Amino acid sequence: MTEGRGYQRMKAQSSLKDILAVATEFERTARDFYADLAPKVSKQIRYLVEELAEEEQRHFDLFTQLQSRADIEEMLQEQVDTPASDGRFSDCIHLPELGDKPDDQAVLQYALGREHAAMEQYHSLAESTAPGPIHDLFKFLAAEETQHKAELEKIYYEVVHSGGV
Amino acid sequence: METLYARLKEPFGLTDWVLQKPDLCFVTVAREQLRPLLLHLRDLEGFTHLVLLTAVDWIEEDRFQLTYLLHDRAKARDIGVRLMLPREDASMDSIHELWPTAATYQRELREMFGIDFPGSPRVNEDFILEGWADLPPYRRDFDTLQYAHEAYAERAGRETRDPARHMKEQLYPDGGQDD
Amino acid sequence: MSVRDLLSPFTAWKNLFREPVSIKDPFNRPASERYRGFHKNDSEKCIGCGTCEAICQNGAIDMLPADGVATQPGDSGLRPRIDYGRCCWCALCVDVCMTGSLTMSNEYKWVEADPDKFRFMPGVDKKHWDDYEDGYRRPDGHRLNAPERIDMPELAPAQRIDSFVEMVTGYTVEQAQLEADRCVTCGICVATCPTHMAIPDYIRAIRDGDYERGLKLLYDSNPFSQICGKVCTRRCETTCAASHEGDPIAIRWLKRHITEQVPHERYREIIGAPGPATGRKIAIVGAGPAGMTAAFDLARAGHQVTVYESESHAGGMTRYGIPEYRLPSDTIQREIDLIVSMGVEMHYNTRVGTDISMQQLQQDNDAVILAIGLWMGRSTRIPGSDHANVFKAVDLLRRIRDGEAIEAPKSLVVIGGGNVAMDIARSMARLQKQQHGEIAVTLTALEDKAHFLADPVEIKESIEEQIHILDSRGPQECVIGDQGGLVGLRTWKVLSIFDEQHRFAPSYDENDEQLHKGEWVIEAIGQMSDVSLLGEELTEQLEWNRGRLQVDDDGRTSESWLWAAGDCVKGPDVVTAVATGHKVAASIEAVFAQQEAQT
Amino acid sequence: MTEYSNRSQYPQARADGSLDIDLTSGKYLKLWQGPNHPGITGNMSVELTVCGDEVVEGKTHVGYLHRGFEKLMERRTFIQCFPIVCRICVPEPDFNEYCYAAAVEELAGIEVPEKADWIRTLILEMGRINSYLMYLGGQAGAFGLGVIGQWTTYARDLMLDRFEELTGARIYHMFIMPGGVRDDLPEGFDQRMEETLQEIESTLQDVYDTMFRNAVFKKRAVGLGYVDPAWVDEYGITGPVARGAGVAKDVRRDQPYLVYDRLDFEPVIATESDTYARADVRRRDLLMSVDLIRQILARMPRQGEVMATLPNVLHWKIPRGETYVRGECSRGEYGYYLVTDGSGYPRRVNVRGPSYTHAMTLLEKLIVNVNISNVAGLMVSLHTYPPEIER
Repeated sequence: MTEGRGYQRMKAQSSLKDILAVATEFERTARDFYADLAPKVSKQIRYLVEELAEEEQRHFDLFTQLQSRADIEEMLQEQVDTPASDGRFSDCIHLPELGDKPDDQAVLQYALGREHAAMEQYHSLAESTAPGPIHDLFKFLAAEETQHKAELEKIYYEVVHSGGV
Repeated sequence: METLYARLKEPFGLTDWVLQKPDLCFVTVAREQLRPLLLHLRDLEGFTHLVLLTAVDWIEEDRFQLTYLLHDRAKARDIGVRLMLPREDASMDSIHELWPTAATYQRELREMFGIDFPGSPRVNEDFILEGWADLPPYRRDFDTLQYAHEAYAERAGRETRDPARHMKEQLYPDGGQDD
Repeated sequence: MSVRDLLSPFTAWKNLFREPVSIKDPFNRPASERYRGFHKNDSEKCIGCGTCEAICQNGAIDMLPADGVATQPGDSGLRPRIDYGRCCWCALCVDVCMTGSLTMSNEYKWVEADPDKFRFMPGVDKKHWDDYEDGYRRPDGHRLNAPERIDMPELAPAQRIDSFVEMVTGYTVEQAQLEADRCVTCGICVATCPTHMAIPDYIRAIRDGDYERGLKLLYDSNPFSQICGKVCTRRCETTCAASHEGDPIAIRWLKRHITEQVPHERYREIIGAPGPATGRKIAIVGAGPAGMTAAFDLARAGHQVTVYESESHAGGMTRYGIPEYRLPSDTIQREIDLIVSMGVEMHYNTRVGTDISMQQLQQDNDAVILAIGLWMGRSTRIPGSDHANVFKAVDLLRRIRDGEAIEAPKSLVVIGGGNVAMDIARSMARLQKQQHGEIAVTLTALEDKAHFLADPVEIKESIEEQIHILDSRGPQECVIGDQGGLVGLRTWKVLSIFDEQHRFAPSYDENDEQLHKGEWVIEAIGQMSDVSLLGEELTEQLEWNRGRLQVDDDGRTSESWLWAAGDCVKGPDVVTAVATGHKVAASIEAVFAQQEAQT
Repeated sequence: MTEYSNRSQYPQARADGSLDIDLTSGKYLKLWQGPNHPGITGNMSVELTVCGDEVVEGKTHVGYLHRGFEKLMERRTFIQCFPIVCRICVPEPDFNEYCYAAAVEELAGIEVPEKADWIRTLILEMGRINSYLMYLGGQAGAFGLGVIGQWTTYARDLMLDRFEELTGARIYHMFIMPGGVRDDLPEGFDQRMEETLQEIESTLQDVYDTMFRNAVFKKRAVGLGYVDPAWVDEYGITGPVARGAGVAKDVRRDQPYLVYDRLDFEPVIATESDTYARADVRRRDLLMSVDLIRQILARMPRQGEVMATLPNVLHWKIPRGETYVRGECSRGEYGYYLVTDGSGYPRRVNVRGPSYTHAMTLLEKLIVNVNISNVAGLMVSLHTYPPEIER
């Protein structure tokens, strides 16, 4: 993951707002990546890339809003209890190179890999911080990515695995 | 039973022998042989008890079947004697002199099937029905359901739906295909 | 006359000192445990099949919509209403009830001034006896209809395993009659059948021995009746009333029976000749069930229909995706010949997009139907899956059906738990048996056995044919040996595949790793359409819906001249393809009629 | 016959043997007995021609309860006929259920489980007891002994309780169906049945003391309605009427059906052949049924099915054929003549009830020269149920 250095950077941050700012930036980058990709893929599967872009946009918006909230600590307390499934979906951790004309499966694998990496990173960041608001924020971010990944896995199963005659 | 049939087959011209069970058989006899056969069975073979006399309407074959069921108590066996009559103006010889009770059966057959038994006591008197003007009701062409519709009023508020048709109306009203 | 006769009667006086025998409180005397009193109906369990109404010799039962009960597949939404002015409490309705929802309480007293109150819907109109424990219910083992279906005669595993001869041999007339007798004629299945076949009616035709009427009913809604009689996914049977307390009626086999009883040369006369020519022209891309159904309908309406098929034979996936032992080629050919005989022009070995363009079809015709199926197999894309000995099931099945001599490996692994996986596993097992005398096929699926996508019958038959089925295995790698040959498939144990919301969320146990030996790995997972024939321009013009061509309720795409049907729109499933074929034909007819009206 | 030797000189016989009855002569009167329910004989009427208080001629009229069952059955599937047949005979409906089921089973080739045969026999004997209890009350009542009817009704009610717990209904049981019976005996049935049987025996002793050893009853019943044994075949007489005339006719013994060949009993007979003798035959037959029920419960198998597997009853067709099935009911020979034609419906059903001969030709014969006050007693002594005449 090219963003790897970004996570290191994030670990060094100390304020909730700063961390959120870095996370928000990641989401923006991802959104732009998908937005750029969309017109390049066949129209048949463009929905997928567009949905991914929308999802990243949603995260971007969510994090942006959080940054501006005064009650962010209380807010986090409520959210971090969400249990995060950390199961691994093996098909998707092998990241393909996304060529110029990726198909739906390749896009999904790429996105799943990205979400998985993000999820794991937030998890380990959470584990390496002491209990407190920062720890909670990482757990919150991990939960968000996990949920997103779960949605993608469902799509992946439908597209790739189901449908035997 | 088989020996009885073997003995009587020729003299009485019996046909369509069916051994329904070890103690019950059916035979068909021609009209002119009926009385001699019944007398023979009653007086010489021990079939002294007239169990019943009734009719079956084989409307598709355009004939009535009369069934005279006789019982031989000593040998604990029964014989059903069938007699086929043309349906049109059906009429048969009475046997009330052989068994007085036959008069009641014949009176009922006259009323319910329209089969006449000239000479049978009170054969034309109303038996079960009173003032009946319709077809004899036990004939197959008398439609009881239609009669009930005409004679009795339906209770108001009754209606029903066919499941398949109802599902079509609800789920695919335009007869549309797939899901 | 003795003195005793004068005195003896006076013994009656002893009763003066006897406790009265009458019941002191007759209004609260409970009836016996199995008393047949007012009905109860478990409305949740009831499916509104109306068998109670059918058996009621008093005509006391009406089937009517009930508040709070929705019509849905498998439930007519109707509930029995009983007129106690007619009911004789014989309980035949309880005895015959297909779900066991209808019972009786032991309540026998109920006083009302309004006689209409004695007509109500048990279980829907609440009554105080609804929660009574006692009352008549069908005793154990007391059945008025046979719960078990008549077994379909088929070749034993040992007889069939080394050949592609059709394994199912078909019902005899006696067997079919017995099975047809099990049908209660409720018709709940009709709504579930994608093409809404007149199921109870054609089963009645079997009972009546009127096979020609049966055949007419079949072809009124399904020109693939012979094929569906053998390989239909029979969703109808999942909603069969008989399935609630026994086996569903073998609807598919009964359909097959009808098609087998009518001499083939009689078919066309029974089905009827096409109508007069209209001069309209329609091109259909793909000669599978959807395309040929549309062709059948449109040709019979008098239109000039041309079908373009890239393969050498028609039938689509029914021919190239289903093994011969399930669906013999001559069955398919008869079906196709019948459709072609309605005046359909066939162009085989013609690939649209290469041999003729979509634009050309648009120009030459009044309408074009795309019925291109799902011919491309998906790959897991795990490491090693690009090895030369990793195959896609659909490709292999097609090669086998095409008569290509395939050299079967001594051992192989199949990935997938659907019907295609079973088909390829069983086909390869037959080839192995023929060529090596031994079978070594391992089938791995992500799903556990309870969630296999394949038909349970297919799974049972696969096991009979020595297919080694492993459930809950997640493929990790196609392992390549030192010599560059394929060694097998490495999998992890799947701990769970769905989360509590039944969403796909697999979790693995990485410690439970297995290597399944195989010289080949065959991937039989999802399939997709090859839409490249549309060309970039048309692809861009068309609207899409989650990877599939977007069509409206009538199967029409966003381009007014183009319709799409079959697996590429909705599926994969033969009978659904037939249904969508009918739908687009009807839509095209409607458009033509509209155009006529305007001119 | 001394009682009636003093009979009126009217009407005089004509040369051809017919009676010369001139209603305008003032010597004769037409009198209708019925069609109100004249006790236990049901809804029938007897058109009496009387001279003084003596009947010179009687004609039976039926049809007040005609529902056309035989015809109705032709419109009903074989299973749908099952619930309606019981209605042909209210006090003893089970013979209809049994005869119909047995006829259908015979023509359809259905083997009934053995245990079902035992339960069927049990039910038929229970029904016989009920029918006799009703009869005894009616017979006594016809001669003014009203209290007997109260006692027998009580005893019958106890048996109805047993019917209710076994069959789920008190009067129309709808329990014997083609294929077997609906259900097994309930828990503890034997014990409760034994208590009921003892109560019935006790009641019967009271009935014996107050009815059969009663000068009034004897005075009126002895010699009334004498049936010559020679008439038995001529008039199709069966059951207690025949047995009262010394003819040991009992289908249970003559042509054993169900499990009667595995029970120990001898037909009950009397030789006096009058109303008293017939009443006594029935009383003793009732006690025999009590004994038979004890035998059945002691000997019947307790394991096994009670119902055969039926074809799907909604589409049940029976090949063309005909048969007759009979049983010995409390009044005599009960039988079903069933004709099938290969369809899902009976072609013809003919119900042969004993009353058909007893209440028509026989009653019309016996009623002549009887005192009007004894007409009801005579009718009851033939134990007739009109619904099985008109069906």
